[in-house]
Amino acid sequence: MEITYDKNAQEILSTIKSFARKSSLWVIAYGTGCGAIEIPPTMTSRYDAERFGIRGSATPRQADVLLITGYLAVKTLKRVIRTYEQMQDPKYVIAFGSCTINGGMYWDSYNTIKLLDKYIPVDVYINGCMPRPEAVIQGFIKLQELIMNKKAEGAAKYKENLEWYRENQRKIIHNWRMPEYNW
Amino acid sequence: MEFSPVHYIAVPLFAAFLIPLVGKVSKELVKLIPGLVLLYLSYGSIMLFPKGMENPIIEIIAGFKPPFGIALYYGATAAFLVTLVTLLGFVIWLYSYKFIIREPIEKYYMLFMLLITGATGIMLTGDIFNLFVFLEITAIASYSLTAFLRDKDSAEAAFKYLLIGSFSSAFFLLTVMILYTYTGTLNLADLASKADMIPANAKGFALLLVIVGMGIEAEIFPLNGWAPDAYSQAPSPIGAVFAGIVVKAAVYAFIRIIFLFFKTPEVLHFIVIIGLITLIIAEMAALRQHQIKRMLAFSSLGQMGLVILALGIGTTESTSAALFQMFNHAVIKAMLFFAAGYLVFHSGSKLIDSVTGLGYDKPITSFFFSLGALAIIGLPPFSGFWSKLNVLISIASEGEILIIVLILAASVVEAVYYLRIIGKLYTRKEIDSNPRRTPISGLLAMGILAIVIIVIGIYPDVLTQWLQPAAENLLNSEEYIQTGLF
Amino acid sequence: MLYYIGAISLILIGLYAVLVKKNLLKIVIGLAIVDSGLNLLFIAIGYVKNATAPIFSSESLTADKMVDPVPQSLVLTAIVIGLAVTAVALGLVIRLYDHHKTLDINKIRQLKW
Amino acid sequence: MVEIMISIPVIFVTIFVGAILTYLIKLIMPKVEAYFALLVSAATSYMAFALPKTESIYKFNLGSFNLMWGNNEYSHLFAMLVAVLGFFVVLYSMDFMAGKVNLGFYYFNLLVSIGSMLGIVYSQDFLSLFIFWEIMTWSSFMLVIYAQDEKFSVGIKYFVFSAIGAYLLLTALVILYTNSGSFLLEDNINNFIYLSSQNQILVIIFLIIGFGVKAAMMPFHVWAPDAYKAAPSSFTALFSGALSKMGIFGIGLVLFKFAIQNTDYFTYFQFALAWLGGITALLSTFYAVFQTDAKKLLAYSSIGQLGYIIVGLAVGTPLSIMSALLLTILHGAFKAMLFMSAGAVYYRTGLLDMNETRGLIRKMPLTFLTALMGIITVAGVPPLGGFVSKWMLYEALIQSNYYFLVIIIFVASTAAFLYLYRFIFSLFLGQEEKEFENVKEVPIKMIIPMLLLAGFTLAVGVVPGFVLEQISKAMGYLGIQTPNWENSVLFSNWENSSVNLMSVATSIGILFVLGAIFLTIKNYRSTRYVTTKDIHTSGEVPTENENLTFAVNFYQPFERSLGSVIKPSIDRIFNLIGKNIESAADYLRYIYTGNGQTYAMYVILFFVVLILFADLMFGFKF
Amino acid sequence: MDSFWMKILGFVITPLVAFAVGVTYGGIVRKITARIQNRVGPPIYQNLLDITKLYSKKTAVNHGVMQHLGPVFAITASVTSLFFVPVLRDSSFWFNLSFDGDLIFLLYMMVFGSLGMALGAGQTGNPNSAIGVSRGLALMVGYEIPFVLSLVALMIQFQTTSIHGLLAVQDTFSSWIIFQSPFATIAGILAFLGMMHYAPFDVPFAPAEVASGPASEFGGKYLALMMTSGSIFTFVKLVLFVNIYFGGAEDLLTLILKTFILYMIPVLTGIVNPRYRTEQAIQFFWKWPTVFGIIAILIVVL
Repeated sequence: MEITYDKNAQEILSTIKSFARKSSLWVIAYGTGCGAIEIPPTMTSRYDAERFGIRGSATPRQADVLLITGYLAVKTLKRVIRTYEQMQDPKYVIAFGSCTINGGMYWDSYNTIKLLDKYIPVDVYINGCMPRPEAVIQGFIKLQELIMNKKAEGAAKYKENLEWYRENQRKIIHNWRMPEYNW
Repeated sequence: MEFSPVHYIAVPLFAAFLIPLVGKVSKELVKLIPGLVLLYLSYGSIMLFPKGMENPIIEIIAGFKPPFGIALYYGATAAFLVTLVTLLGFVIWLYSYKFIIREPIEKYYMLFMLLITGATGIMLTGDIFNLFVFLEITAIASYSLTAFLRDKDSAEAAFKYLLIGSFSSAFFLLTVMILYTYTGTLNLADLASKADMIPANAKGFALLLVIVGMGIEAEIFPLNGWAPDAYSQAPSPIGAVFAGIVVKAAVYAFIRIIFLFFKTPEVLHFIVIIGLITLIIAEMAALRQHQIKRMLAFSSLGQMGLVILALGIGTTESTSAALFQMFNHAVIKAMLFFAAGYLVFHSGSKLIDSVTGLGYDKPITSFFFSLGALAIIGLPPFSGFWSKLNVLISIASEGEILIIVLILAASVVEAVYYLRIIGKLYTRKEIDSNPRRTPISGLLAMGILAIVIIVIGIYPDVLTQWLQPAAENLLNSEEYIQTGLF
Repeated sequence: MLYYIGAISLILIGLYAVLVKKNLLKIVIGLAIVDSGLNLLFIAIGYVKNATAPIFSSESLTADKMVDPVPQSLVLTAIVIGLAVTAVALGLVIRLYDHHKTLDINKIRQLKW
Repeated sequence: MVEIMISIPVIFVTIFVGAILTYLIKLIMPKVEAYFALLVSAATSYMAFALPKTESIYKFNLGSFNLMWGNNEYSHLFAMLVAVLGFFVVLYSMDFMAGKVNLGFYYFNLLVSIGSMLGIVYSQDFLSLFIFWEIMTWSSFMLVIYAQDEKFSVGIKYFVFSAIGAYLLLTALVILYTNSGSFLLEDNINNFIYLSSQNQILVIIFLIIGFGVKAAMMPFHVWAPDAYKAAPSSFTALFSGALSKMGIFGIGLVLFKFAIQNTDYFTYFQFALAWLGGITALLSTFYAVFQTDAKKLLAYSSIGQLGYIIVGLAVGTPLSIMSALLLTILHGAFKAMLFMSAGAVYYRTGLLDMNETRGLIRKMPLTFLTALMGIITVAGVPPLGGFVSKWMLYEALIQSNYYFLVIIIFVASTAAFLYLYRFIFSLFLGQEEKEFENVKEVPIKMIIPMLLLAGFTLAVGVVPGFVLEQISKAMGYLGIQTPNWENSVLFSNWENSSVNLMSVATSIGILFVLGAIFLTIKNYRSTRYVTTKDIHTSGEVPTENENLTFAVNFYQPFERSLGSVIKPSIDRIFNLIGKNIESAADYLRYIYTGNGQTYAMYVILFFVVLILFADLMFGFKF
Repeated sequence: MDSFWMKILGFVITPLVAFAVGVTYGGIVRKITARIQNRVGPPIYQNLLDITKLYSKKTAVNHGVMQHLGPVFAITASVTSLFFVPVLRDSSFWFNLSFDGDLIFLLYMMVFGSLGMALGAGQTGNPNSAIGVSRGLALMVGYEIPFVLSLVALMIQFQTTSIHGLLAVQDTFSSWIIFQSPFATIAGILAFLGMMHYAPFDVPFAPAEVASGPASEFGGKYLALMMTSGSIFTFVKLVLFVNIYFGGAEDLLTLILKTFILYMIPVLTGIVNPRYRTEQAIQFFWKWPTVFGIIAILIVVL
């Protein structure tokens, strides 16, 4: 049964939703690389990310944002995928540092990934090696903007192109043993 | 032929002498004769029982009137006990019929008959020296039967029994001497009437002699060292005989003599205490026994302690309760010995541990054992409960709460060791199924006893109505003297 | 009086044998001695000085000239019983010796506790 | 016609003869015996219900004692409990016990124990009460040893404690008998004041301990956990639900018919008993928290609940007694439910160890529902029945002078949440394991009694009036003024303190339904069931055999914070006593040295001692 | 008829107000925390945003029916408790169902939700949830002792078991219970610290240790419902304590003032404290708070 709303009402509703989503970003920080060290200053008094509604969360079930803080080893990627898939829609990914863009200083390492977007859909990249808290907050604000403009559709992208992502993931993770993705 | 109390003594005695002769002819006949004798006696008992309950029957032997002649005194107590002995004897014979398969059968039955003679004689006789003679007959038959199995242990047990039994007879003979010296008579009634003639210190000495002499047979502590050995090493039916017949006769004689001559509060008090000590020590000793029959023996000692205790209270209620307890103990302990006999037989070992799992292999025998165990602990609705209840009530009316508590503490101990066996019986264990079955005669014997236990347990009035006159008869020395002397 | 002393000492000797001696045979002998002592004691009780046996052998004998007949008859019975007991005891001793190859009572203690 | 036939002897004949017939039928036609047992118990239960409450008196003589059986309001209350639970347990047993060995033996003892419980409550004299008491003891003992899962020493422990209790009872009865010359309750009650004061106290103490042993009162509770565990679950339901209530029955009788007559000491009895009950409740709750065996946990819980009941009886205000009696009935229901659900789990998985079982909720939803309602009732959370009794108990306690007892009871009841959650969590929640993949819901014959009892607890929680009516009648028999009660409103004695259960239930019901509808509409279509392996494990994918359940040492922090308070020291004391008695017995055995000469020496020594002390003992000199 | 509809209105409005107050308090707490930590902090309505967001999230998975019903239990319990607490004194509108505001009933009613939550948490199969539940229940035994001691002291002192009774007492003596029975109040307030689960007593939810404990598998609407229920519950507890110890309130403003001040006690304690270990937390309650409670009772009794 599909409930049809008035278009305006729908509009307003979705704006409210977007606003709520944007102003309440619960982050599950995946402290993979050196970038994780930048999270505490971002959260604490000096930069105080909480004023934007950004808050840490303990489990992926409650989180909105997956923060990949730095290089990703292949071994870790599997956990990242798992964590991402356990998060509830709508969900966003912020990739952190150059390592997630092109491998950074690990570009020729045998066991790190070069481009995170091949494996999970990234909504916002924050570049820098490593990015300072200001940059992190900038990235979050960017994400908020995207959410408000309904452009942060990473999850939808993932859903659509799941096979492609899976293929990429499988290519690099050899002992693939993952449960199905729960929508 | 009119049945008279003499038959109780004469018939089995005659049978005892007949058996070896018949043995030359037919073994089967040997087996049958005691049964017929006991059947006859049981029949006679039942016929005579109501009469004896009403008025004591005095049977004079060889024409001399008491106090000169030898008389049989068939009073209410004797009637009660003799009937018990004959009926139980019959059941024991039934059990022995298939159980005693080892030669020499004729000797077994001869001695068994002698035992019956002795036991009934003890209960019936009105003459103190005859009492001694019957005691000795019983004793000698018992020694021999204890050694019947001819193995190492039974000989040892028999020797101990003999050793202590000789003391008993010596002490009792001394008593007889003292009593005779001062009164010049041997008839119990006459003796009792002339008891005043005995000087106090001699009387006291006689009392001590009686306590030791009869105490050995009545299995009071610490004179009962022989009993566990004898009970456990004799063939199982003989264990039942000891528990059901011999000791009953001894206790009867003991208490009869005490009540006739020495019924003072101090003595009764002493008897109560010695009974209590016997009870407690026997139950405690039974707790850690490893052999099933030895444990039963200790339990038997304990039960007799309870009986002696109750007799020592010396009221009508307590005496009737004691008689009730005697009855129950005779029946239940006989059943336990019967069942234990086959349990030992089936498991091939005397140890308690070896009965493990027999409850599933030999269900009926085990059931009877369990029934007996529950009954002797005093659980309703079995007969043991009523006698224990009566004993307790009689003690409580004397206000001795502490004794009640101690008796019941001993009962808890008793419960523990009996349940241990029941538990072993019904513990699952892979055992080689024994093709040998408990024969029908054995089951029949146990079944009869089980029915008695349950019937009396559910409707004790069957028995209790007879206890009152029996107890009064035992207590009332005046009446004994008067009727005994005409 | 002498009789009494004799009888009682016999009893005590027998008791000593029974209680102290370790040899089964000696114990049995002790029992027999106790028995004899008891019998003697009983006879002594019934004894009347200068009396004869309680048999009406001649007219002149009266009851007070005879010893008391009852103890004698009783003792007769007691002797028989004692004999029987001794016989059984000896039989048992033989069997015990067969089984244990010893007559030491301290070593024949299979049944205990 | 039927009305005429229903009398107490007929009931007894039905059930006891029925028990024997069941045994025989098993021998002749196996598999029919369960139906026959059901028939017998149904007939008995029906008759117990239909039995007239006052006029059915049956007098007779046995063993020269006057005996009487009769029904009254107080008996009727307990008879109902026994009848209902008995029937349910037989029904439950039909499937639970199917295929076990010795079924004839099982049903025989089950029916005998039901019959003897009815006998206890219908007895109007102490002798038949005691006889039925002992029959109940041995029949339950047989069932305790029936399963043979545990060592036999469990059975012995049970029996020994029962025997101690029973013998104390017997002592008291005998003292009473010598006082009044009769075993009839009525005579004894009337003549009690003629007993000397010392004997009165003795009798009351003995009776209370005697009955208290069956009610698992501290410090005589040590048999209960093991015995409850060893018995088959079907019987344990009856054991804990009804059999232990016989102790409560007796204690109620003793307190309000006998002890109350001893005006000097009655308050002391109350005080001692109430504290005993309170400590029982507290300690057994703590023990229950640290059990790993589901049935043992329930057993300790049972002990604790019986502690509450004892407190309620002992405090002795109308409200507290009413709460105690209500709890008696309710405990029968909910403990039966819990034991039955534990039994159901055991039936399907063969496990009772709470470290092993887990995640059965989806396999056995109805069992879970029963267990859930059971624990809510035990915990005393509204809207189920447990709350009613707890509320009354607390009101009564606060209004009485037992200030610190209230605290103890409160703490015990809070701590009860711990073990209750542990119970339901370990059995039904947590990871779903592969080994339980093929587990199914238990058969309908086991479900029906559980659900009916669960419905009963709900009914008591919403409209307790139908039970309270019966209870207030029973209290009338005990001679206690009935507190105010209405069909679904509870009143305390203090002004304007009341709880309207109906509105509570309505509120909870409406909100719950609303909430459920809201969540379901919002979520139902979008939500998908996932296995319990699909959980947040820091990104790790658990393998199939990976143990993700937190069950071992569930309350370790709590244990740590309690320190050494909860070591089961009473057990050890009793073990020590038992051991010492045994070794004393062992030493005593050495009196019988086996040397004939020693025995001869004893004879002579005894004689010498007699001579030496003759003066002392018999009063004469040589 | 009028009063009936008023009652219905009361039923609807009370939870809404409670929710609003609870949520706002939550926001204020975050703000205060931030200010104390020298941060700017989120806006006051941040919690509302959070809850809205959570409601707008998808809830893709559940682990079974108990997880589904757990939040329902929670919301039922908190709203029912609210109905049975007299929010404002002498006001029929805010009176709701609180026939007597029976304390014992409330004590048990408040457990209902925790039990449901615990069951839901249990079914998820997450070990962290189970650990959290275990800790929470153990902690509950901890703080229940001083709390009950305090309540019993009051009940005995004033011969009533209902909140109305206590309110009436405070009316007649025209002084709050905190002045009449200070020890009981201290014990109660100390227990309140544990009850609110702020640091140092936030052991059940410790995010860094057990991943927010019981709630660790709850996301989306489940979590939203739980947070709603939590906000209402906070309000219930505050009102309850204000009623018991601080004389209740006659109008909403007083109520909000009093509850806010009361709320600041655990909050401020929490901000400046680290977390206890579970057994330390339990033992804390069994030391001084219990002593105070016992003193309170002794004073009453003697």
